[in-house]
Amino acid sequence: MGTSVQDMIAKSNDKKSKKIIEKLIPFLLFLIASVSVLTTIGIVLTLIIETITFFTRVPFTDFIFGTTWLPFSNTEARFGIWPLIVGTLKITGIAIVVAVPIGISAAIYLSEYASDNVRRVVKPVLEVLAGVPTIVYGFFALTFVTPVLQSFFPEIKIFNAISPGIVVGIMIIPMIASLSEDAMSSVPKSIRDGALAMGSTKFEVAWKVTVPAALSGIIASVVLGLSRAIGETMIVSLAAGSTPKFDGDFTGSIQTMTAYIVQVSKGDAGYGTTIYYSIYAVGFTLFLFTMAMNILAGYMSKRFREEY
Amino acid sequence: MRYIEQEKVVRRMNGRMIVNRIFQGFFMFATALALLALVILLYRIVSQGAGHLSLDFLTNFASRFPDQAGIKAALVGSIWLMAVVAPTSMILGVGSALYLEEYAKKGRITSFIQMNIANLAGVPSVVFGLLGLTIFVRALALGNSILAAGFTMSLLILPVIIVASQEAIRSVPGELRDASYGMGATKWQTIVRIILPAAIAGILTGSILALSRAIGETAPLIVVGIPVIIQFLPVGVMDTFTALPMQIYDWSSRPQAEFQTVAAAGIIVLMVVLLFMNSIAVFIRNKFDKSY
Amino acid sequence: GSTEEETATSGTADSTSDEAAALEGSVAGDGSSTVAPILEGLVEEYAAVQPDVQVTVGVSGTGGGFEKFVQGETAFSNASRPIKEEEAASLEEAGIDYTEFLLAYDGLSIVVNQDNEFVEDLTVEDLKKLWVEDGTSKTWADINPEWPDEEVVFYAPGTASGTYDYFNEVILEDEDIVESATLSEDDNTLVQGIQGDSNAIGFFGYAYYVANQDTLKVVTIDGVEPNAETIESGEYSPLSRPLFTYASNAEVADNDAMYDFMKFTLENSGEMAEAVGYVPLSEEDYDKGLADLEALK
Amino acid sequence: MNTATIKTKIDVPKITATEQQLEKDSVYSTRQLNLWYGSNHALKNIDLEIGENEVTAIIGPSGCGKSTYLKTLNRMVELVPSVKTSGEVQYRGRNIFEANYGVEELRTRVGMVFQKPNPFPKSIYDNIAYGPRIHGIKNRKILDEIVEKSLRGAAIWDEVKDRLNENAYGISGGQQQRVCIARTLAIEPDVILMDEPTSALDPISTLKIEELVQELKEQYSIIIVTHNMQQAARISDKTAFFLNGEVIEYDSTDTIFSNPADKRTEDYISGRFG
Amino acid sequence: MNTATIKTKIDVPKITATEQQLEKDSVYSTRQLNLWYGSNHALKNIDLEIGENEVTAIIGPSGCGKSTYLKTLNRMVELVPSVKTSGEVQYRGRNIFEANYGVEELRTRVGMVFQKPNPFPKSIYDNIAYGPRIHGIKNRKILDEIVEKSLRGAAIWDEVKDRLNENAYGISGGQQQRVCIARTLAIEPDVILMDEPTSALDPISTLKIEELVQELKEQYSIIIVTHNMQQAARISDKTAFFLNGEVIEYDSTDTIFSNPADKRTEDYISGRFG
Ligand SMILES: Nc1ncnc2c1ncn2[C@@H]1O[C@H](COP(=O)(O)OP(=O)(O)OP(=O)(O)O)[C@@H](O)[C@H]1O
Ligand SMILES: Nc1ncnc2c1ncn2[C@@H]1O[C@H](COP(=O)(O)OP(=O)(O)OP(=O)(O)O)[C@@H](O)[C@H]1O
Ligand SMILES: [Mg+2]
Ligand SMILES: [Mg+2]
Ligand SMILES: O=P([O-])([O-])[O-]
Repeated sequence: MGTSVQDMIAKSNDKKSKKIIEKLIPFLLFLIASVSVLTTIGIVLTLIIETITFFTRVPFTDFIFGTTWLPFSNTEARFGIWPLIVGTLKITGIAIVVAVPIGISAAIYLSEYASDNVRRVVKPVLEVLAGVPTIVYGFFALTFVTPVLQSFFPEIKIFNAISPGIVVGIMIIPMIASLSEDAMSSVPKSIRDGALAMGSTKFEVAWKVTVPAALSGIIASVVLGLSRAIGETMIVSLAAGSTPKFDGDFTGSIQTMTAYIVQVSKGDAGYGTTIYYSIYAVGFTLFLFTMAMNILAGYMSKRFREEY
Repeated sequence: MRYIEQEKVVRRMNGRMIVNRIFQGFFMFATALALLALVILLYRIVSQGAGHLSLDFLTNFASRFPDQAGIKAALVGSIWLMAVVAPTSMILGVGSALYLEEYAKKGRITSFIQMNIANLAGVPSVVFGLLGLTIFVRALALGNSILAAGFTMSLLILPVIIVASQEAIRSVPGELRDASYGMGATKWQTIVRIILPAAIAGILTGSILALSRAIGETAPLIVVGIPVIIQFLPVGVMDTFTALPMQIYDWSSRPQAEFQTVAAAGIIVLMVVLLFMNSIAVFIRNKFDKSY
Repeated sequence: GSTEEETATSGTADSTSDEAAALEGSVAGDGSSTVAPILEGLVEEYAAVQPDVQVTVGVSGTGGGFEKFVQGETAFSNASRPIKEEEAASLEEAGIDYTEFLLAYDGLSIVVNQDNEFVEDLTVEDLKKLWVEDGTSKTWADINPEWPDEEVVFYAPGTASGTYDYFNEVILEDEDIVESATLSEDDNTLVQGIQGDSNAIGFFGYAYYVANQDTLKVVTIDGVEPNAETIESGEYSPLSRPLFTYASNAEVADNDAMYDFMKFTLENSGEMAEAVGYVPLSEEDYDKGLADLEALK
Repeated sequence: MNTATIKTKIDVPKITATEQQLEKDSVYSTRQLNLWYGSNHALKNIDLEIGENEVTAIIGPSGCGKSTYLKTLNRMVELVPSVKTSGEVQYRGRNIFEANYGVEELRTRVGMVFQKPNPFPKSIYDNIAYGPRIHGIKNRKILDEIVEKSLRGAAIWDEVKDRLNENAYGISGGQQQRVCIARTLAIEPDVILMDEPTSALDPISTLKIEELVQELKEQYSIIIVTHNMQQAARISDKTAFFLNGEVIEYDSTDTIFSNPADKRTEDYISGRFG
Repeated sequence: MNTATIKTKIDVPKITATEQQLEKDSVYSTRQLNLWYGSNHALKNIDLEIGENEVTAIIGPSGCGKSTYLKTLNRMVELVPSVKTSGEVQYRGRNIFEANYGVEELRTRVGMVFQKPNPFPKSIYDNIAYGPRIHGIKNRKILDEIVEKSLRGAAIWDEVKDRLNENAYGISGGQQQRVCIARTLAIEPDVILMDEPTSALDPISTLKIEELVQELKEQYSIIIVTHNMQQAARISDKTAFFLNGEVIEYDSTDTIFSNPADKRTEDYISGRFG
């Protein structure tokens, strides 16, 4: 072979086109990456602009202090957001009561007790649970959980807060379990070994070492679970009813922020009416709630990462 | 003096072991409970809907007669939807991930984008529906077409795909990058020839899981205004359509008990589609399992 | 299957649907959920006749449907009440000429839970007492002291619906509906709600009652039970009413598919109305509609 | 230095009379110990007697089984699911593989210090108090005493006494390692196992730990794994040389380093491999 | 052995005439090179001349800047965003920090072999063909020739010639490392940088690589970082001793190992620290 590879390289290198590509690509990719930012801006602007229109028709103070949500009234429509918030909180509260103990227990079991084989089976199954579409959960709540509950507690109505609350809880179990498990299994093995080498039982290791070390990660998972529960739509649309109520009753029909948006979207109001704008105001409130949760969760898990 | 008395230690040991056992049992029970929920859910739906499953169910349009109701329009509609969502979300997702992992300087802008993505992932899907309604359906006048719904869904799952792709790209060992640069390769050559091939399994796995979320999402479709009474198949992306979860929602909210059965059958179809997509993901994950 | 009679019912048979060359095109409609069962059936049957015509029918309620009609998003709009003046004005403003077609009669049915053993009949006054918001919580005993002192649970169609408007007009008389009522555009939600709650009362189109008569109990109003005769004759008063669809003239003229589908609708809606539980019009009324349609072509 | 005070303060752990003493002065006796990780035969027919109040060093090239052997002595090795063993390890005359031998109990008698300092992500105080607490000691005053005694015992009291409530990750690696040693001392063990306790530390911290080991051996039996031959020579009384899972030579440290019997020991010590 | 054939088959890379040759026989000359990772001053006033067709070894304790220096020579160190440099590194008479100096070009002239074998997760063939391909060589026949020549040059042709299409991760670590060397040879570099190329390998593979280095130096200039002093003594012509980012001593390998000028060099070589 006569010519050297370096000579061939020197000849064949089309440096100009290479340079242009190298310059162009980062710019293109930057544009693509900005789509996610634009999406956020789009969401915020959409919500804000339509919400402002809403507030030109309904006083801001009525909205945030009002305890009556009566958008369809003939005489005097009232838009006090609290009944929808209360409905949302009822669902979220029940969901958390169901999901936190089970989710965290499952996380402890998986990270501290389960053998690799068990983990290898259980984790994908939990993933399946996490992948079940919420419409399916909604159907399950309406056609199974509610009738079962009614057979024990006849005072429970067909549309109520308990059944969808429980099912939303079931829905977020995998999320809490897997995020908590991540937090716990990222506690270095050496720390766990240190505790075991002092004669600790597995429970002592879990309870006195792993859980405290992973605590902020665990809290972050719960907060994210909260955020998911607040934003959950189909389960409540199907099974919780559509009666915005400002009270403490869990057995009867309620309405959440998400379910109201769906109700109106299904056709209760035409474009341009106050009711139409009200879904943006509700959507914006919902957005603020979940955003606060997400930021809190991000903060918690960051704290946790710094610890060791 | 000695503080730790061995006899006491031995005596307490039994109690500690029992506490350990009890809690182990409790944790196991809780885990089993979560799994049990899944089993009940699946059993319920299969036992309710299996009877309605037949070839006709797949090839019929929806009908006001429960026994003739089929899922054809919704199934085909969902496939159309995926045909829009998959390329859109993957180009955007992988592109963003490449930018963030390979090009962006670690600084305020990057961490802002990163934080933004994390927050976007937590925005409820119904809010994405409002975005789609305002921007795609109304402002861009796409109506309730496949394209409008597809773009909405793409944005919805974008954060998931970005994060999965970032993780896949990040898990490509730095040594491979170094080796490529060390041979005089440019950045883009390194990305195309080394990084993407090595990360592709992770990217695909993450993307398929994200797509299977998109296929089951209902709320954005409702808000965007997808109809259900549809007796035809779409032929282009600007056509109206209906999708599996919409059809299931419609059936499950009908009062006649027979339609509950139809809804359950629809759910089985949806779950089979999801199972199929997940098995592809698992297959890819196993097939491309890298040995570096 | 109701396609056989249509040649008989249609007076002007210059192009009957089943013999015509296969049409292509799309037609979009929206509107009343009361009318929806008729349209749903018609769309299903029509797809067998003209498989290449894409008909979509949304169910946004009468008012919601008109909103879209005004926006030009739909070619026809179903309604369970006559168009309101404001709506007509908006349409004029938007430059949309339209024609009203009568499709069938409905008897707005008041229903209670099947386990309810005491409510058999209510007067219009009773209805008013029950449904108008007066700041108190309502119990059955408020209506009749012999009835249990239990709180009544209300289910009603959403305010964008023609059913609500009609109920508002004849019963509420523009006063507020009870605050505790579950309002839903989705009549199925109402049916489910009433089925699941022994103290429930609600109302919706006669068809929804017929479809669920095994699991619901209908209440007579001033002694009259809603059925085909009482509704058509007007004896079931004041709750019987006509159902319409409003078609865009321009669409009928320019869009063959629209014309054909409308024709199919008028030819078959009587039979379909009966099948889904409404009361058909007389033949003359349908012929008049078809004549109106021809005039637009 | 405060080493003098330490010696007087820490009591020599007494072996309870019920414990049978098969071999005088021998804490551990290992007999025909074999260990497999799955199919990987990591320890082969190990026979070793570990003396009381001595420092026994284990040396050998990477992967020869040093850590594995050490972790067998407190049965930590069983945390790897695929592990199988045969043979006997007697601790104070009783075979630790016996069916009803409680590992937790064994591990409270046999402390362990790891290669990388691994304090719990808690305050220094809570790190030391961890052991006593799980053994049921709740009295704050007693705990305070134990913490001080243990930290003194690990020669780190003066450096941390004013920051007992700070997180243990806030101090240097060498200090962390001594906190880990103190944590072990707090449950007053009989034997202390150390797996390359200085390999992650700087020379000065290393020196401190080495001095500490010298002091501790007056009260504890210490087994230390090290890859640093100078260290083995400096601090141990006996040295075992491992190679490919076998004990090639086990003798007094002086003999091993000045006059090894086996050619391979000599090769390793003179740096010809490893 | 097939070493004879290799020598005749590989062409000596010609230095193009346009390149100015400031210092005879010196490939690299480093002048007052300083490098910071953020505020960490990792290289301090380095002055070194690297000779042509020689093996230059760089030794020193962990963290002293050996790898950093090596990665400066092909500007790989710039992949760390926080890096700042001052001073000059002349390669073949031209300062590589010059504004319009193309790094890609530099790196095609200066090959690099890393501590851990890092083949691409592709076939052996594609690994070797990677360099030529990214530089535009597509002709399959030429590629075949290059692959064979490079694998022969790295003394691994006979071991892999029947499995060129298998994944490079299917062969042993030592073989992988030689494939990586072959991959570098495929673009016929002028200089080869090696960063502890044998530290992840078993003794026999190490030996093979050491032999290979001896052969390669006939045609390439080699700079090798190693923590194994025996290795440096065995294979290098010159040795630089780094400590805390400074060059303490740079001399012929014989001198460094038999008669070092600096006390610290002597201490390090005799194993007193590091
Ligand atoms: N958890 C494990 N699973 C499987 N094999 C293991 C495990 N730990 C160690 N081994 C294997 O057992 C053998 C002995 O390992 P060990 O860690 O005891 O060596 P070592 O002498 O401590 O080495 P080093 O000096 O590197 O710490 C090695 O071949 C190692 O690969
Ligand atoms: N990517 C980096 N970012 C920041 N600091 C670094 C980076 N790489 C190395 N350093 C620092 O630069 C100094 C020199 O590191 P370098 O890797 O060159 O040492 P070395 O001599 O190669 O050590 P070793 O023998 O462990 O490989 C060290 O203090 C190290 O912590
Ligand atoms: Mg070890
Ligand atoms: Mg290095
Ligand atoms: O849906 P409506 O018929 O009540 O308008």
